[in-house]
Amino acid sequence: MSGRAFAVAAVVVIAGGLLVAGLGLNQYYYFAAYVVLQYVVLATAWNILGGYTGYVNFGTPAFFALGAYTAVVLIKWLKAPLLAQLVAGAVVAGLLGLAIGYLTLRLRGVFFSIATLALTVVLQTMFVNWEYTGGARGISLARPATAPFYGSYVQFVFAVMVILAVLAVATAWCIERSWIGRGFAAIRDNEEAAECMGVPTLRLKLLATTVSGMLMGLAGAPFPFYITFVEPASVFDLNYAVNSLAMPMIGGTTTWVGPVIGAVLLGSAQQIATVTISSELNLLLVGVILVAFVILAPEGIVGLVRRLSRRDPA
Amino acid sequence: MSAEVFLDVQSVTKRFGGFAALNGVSLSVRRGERFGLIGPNGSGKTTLINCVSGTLRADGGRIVFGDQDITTLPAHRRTRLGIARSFQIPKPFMSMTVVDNLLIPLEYAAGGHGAAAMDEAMSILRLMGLDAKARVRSGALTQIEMRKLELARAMAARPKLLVSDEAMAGLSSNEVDDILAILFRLNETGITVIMIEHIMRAVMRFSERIAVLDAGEKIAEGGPDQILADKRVEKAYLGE
Amino acid sequence: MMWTWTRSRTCAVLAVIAALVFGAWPASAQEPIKIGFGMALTGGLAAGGKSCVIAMQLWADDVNKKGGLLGRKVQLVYYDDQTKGATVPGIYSKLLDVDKVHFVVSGYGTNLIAPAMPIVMERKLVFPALFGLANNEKHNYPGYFQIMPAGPRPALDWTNTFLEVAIRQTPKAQTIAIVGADAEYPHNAIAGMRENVKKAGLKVVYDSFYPPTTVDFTPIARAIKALNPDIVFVASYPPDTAGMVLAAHEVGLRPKLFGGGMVGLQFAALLTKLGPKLNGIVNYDFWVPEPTLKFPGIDEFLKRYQAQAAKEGVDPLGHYLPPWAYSYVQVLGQAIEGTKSLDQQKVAEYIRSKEHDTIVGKVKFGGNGEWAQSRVLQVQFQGIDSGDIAQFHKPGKRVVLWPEKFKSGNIIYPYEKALK
Amino acid sequence: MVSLDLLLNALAAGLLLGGFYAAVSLGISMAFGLLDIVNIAHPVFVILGSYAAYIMNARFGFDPILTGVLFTPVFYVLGVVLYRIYYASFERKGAESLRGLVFFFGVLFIVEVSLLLAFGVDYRMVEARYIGESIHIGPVGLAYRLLVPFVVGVMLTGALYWFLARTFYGRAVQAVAQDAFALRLMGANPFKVKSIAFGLAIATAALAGALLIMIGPVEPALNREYIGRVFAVAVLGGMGSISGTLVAALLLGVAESLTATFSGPSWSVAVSFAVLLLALAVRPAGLFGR
Repeated sequence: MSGRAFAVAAVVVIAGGLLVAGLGLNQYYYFAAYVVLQYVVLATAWNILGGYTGYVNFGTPAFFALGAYTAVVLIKWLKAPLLAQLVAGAVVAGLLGLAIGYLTLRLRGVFFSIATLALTVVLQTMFVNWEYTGGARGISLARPATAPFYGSYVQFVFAVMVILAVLAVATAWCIERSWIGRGFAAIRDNEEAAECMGVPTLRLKLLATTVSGMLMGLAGAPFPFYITFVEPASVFDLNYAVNSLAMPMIGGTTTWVGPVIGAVLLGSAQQIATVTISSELNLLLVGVILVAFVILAPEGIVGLVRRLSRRDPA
Repeated sequence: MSAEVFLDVQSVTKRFGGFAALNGVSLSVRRGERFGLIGPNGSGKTTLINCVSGTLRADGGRIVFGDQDITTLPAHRRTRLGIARSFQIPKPFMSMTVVDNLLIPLEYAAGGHGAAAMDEAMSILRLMGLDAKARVRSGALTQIEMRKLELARAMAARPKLLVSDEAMAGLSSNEVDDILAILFRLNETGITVIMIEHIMRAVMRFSERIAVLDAGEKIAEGGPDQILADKRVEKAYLGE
Repeated sequence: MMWTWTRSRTCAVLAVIAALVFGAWPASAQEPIKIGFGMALTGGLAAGGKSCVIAMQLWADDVNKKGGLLGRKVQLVYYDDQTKGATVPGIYSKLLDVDKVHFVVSGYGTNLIAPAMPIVMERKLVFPALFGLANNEKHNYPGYFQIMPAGPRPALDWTNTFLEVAIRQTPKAQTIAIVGADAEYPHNAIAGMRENVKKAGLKVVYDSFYPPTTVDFTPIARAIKALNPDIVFVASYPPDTAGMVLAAHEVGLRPKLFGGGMVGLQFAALLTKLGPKLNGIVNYDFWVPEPTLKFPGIDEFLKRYQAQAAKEGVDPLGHYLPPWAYSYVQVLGQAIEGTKSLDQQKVAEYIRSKEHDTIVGKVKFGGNGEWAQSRVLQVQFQGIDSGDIAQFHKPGKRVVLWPEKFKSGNIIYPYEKALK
Repeated sequence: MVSLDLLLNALAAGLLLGGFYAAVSLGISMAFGLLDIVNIAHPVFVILGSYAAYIMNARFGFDPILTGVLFTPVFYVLGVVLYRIYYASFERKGAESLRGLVFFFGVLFIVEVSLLLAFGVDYRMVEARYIGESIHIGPVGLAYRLLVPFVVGVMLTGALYWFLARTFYGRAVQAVAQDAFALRLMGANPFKVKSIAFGLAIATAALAGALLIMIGPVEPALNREYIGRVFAVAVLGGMGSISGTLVAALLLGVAESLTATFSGPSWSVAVSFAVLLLALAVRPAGLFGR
């Protein structure tokens, strides 16, 4: 996709999203779409680190939750508007990404994964014990009675998520197209060779963890106003880790489209499954799909399509 | 003579746990020289090269390149200064095409970009006889092609010092000659070359000077004839 | 319960006649009254959630057998909230906007009720709720009705019953240790307990939380034992409840009064495995098979529930949650019948103003939607000699000490005496 | 408040807990440390072991340890099969460990949900005479419920240590960890050696699961709480060092127990993870790295 085509597509998606938000449809569709879009952001963010550089982050919940709790603090402390929450959530989560990257990225990739796992536990314990944000009990937040631009807050939050999703995907797109993206790919393919070919691997990895963390924080920041009730167990949910990893895997990790396809497919499938079949089967499905894809289609749907289209003309 | 010294390795030591892979090795390579490094398996050749290229950090001693102490510099900085290497076991960027493999050092180490970088990459590939494979994913190359790609990629970093780590293992004698010819040509353009090789014929033909490592220590240094005559070298290779 | 009998029977008869008259047209020519909710069918609270659905389905069957509500069948529409608050807004807007349910009731648990509150309040719906602690404290929403009998000041009343028991004993307790899990319910309960303790003039010698992932509880039990408190109050979830009870035995923790707020000692899974180690523990409960709590319909309900539960692998006793899950929709049904209306405001007004007969007894709500008066029971485990499940169906094993009105036996005090 | 009595007991309880942690972590130490297979699903196999112990206990009244021993061959076979799938799909193709990691993530869910579907969500416990009893040595009280897992955990560690150090295949496993070339010199087939090692790693889960359900109630999703802990132990122990694993597990157990006793238990679990993060930052080779 050329730069112009992408820019046009981005504008069309945002305009379409804002329009849909204004339609005042059935609220359910906004809620459902919000969740799917939130996964577009998370999957894309995960993929910038996991897919492009090959470092598996299990700590999505930590970054997501940090974004959400930053927003909680701002709401409680300053009654700050959503925009401020978004910026602050992204900054704080980005800093966490930088810090954890600095701590562990000199090590082999698996150690980083394990460190992110540990990070989630430590951070969750901190928030469980921090009374200001409600501690283990959680905190109820009243959102403003009226939303800017749209009548209802649900529509407004949906519109914001549309913009965030486009922002995240555009970030991934830019990275992929630039020398940074090629540097990431070199790191993923062979870190030692990349370093010897002049790629400043540590600095690029830190960039990846920071950007990835920022986007995850961004996804979490509107959560308090979306749900109006935040408690540690729900924002530190392992499911965020699973989904943000499974979605790019299913879609394909090497391009920006992969996570989007994965998030839309798996995210919608889960939304539909929640209201149709039992959730146990839903979980089982995720497991089976994950195993099937990683064995049979290791490059995801994008790779599958590519392989098929290459075969056809021949 | 010392003015000519381009790479100066001063009593470098590297330990893995209790095992000393390098034990106070010193050697100096002159600007524009063709330098051979040989030794039996496990003698520390690759470790030494790793310390020079920055993949490993020396535990003791100093490494000076040009007029700069690079002992603690990270590898990518050394590449930018002009040290490029190939790997004994090819480590191509598997997911990229062959030409993209070359664009990485061109962009990151040599400061090239855009169409000019692409042209340069293609001309290197032509030199190596890989131009037909430019758009092929590097993972799909044969072993021999991968070895050539290793060298091509190192060249794309526009090195002043090229370290070729067993680039010829497994090649036919014709191919060895091809590679040698390429290395000679590179050397003529002013690039210093360190060659690590098991194929004695090639090393002897190529090198102006040769150093021999055994069990982490330098046991001999000199011209090819000197080395062939050296008793200690013979013992190291053939055993008691 | 009784008064619906005759009415329902009339309705049923009418429905049958109508069916005969209109031949091919079924009696439910009118679409059913739909009641929607999210419920934890997977995740942490799934064991409870599943048993609730069984109970609520039994209620719907009961109602439909008698001809439904206002002559219309009742249909439950529910989705799995996965014990995740994040799913709740989506589920309730789906229920209301897509499925067009007539009424919504809450899922099980404080954290799953909270995210539904904004939607319910925005649309001014009547909202019977199931086992949430102080969900309405901030909102004070008039359509909220909590079936769990914590009382008008939930967190305070809940734990106060334990102290009510404590202060009536001699020798009088002076010191107390408070311990609980780092999670929603224990934090709420302990916050209430701290206030009550202050009022009762007890001295707190230990006050700490442990992470829910704790494996070994003996260090905690030992640290408490070292301080030798008269009372040990524990607010815990099932896995740590088991851990604390076992650890208390292993380190020989012998306060005068032990228990209070342990979740899990109401379920067969823990009761049968802990068996005799339960003796002497005084713990909260909401319903136990004591003669003082034999409300009309409860025995028959439990029999049917237990038959179902065996098939679905959920709590085979069903004393804790299921009767309440049945009752909160029972109250809603009675209000619909009572007002002959599907109007949210009228139904809410009816629930607020009337006293309701349910299988858990008479229910009267106060101004904030909580029970007008707390009916948290404190029961003591007595005379348990094995892990046999049959004994827990019978009275005398979990003796009601408090409140007076339902008292079914005397406490064995101090705790140590019950261990022999 | 810090009495000697309490301190001794906290230390003892921590050691016991550590012995249990060792049993749970050994499988990871072998798979991750020696074979470089990031089996994040290991804890779910431990839970599988717990359910085996539960069924045999509930149906036939078997002691959980007995079940654990009886089921090790079954789990061994399971491990070998799993390794074959892993090998055929990833290792043979030289795919990066990321994909293997995701594979095991999927396995984790499949096993967990299968358990959910088969046994429901209720907590399960076992009965044994010694559960809830304790033995007193001087001022120190030891709960059998934790003493038995400690003893079994230490014995298991010893057995594995002996296997790795003294048997042909054990040495082959260690060789495979360092150098596939050396292994070929030994005349052993790396595939066979690795499947034996991975089979053993999973086999330890049968016993560890029995220990787990002895200590407290178990439900299928419980495995997630152990993922972090076992990797913490394996990494601290120096990746694949069996004795290191035991020492790290004991350390972690003691750290948890001491925080629980003296500074309030709220932070006890986080403490072990903080230790891990610190170790990764300061001494990545683990406390006892080679």
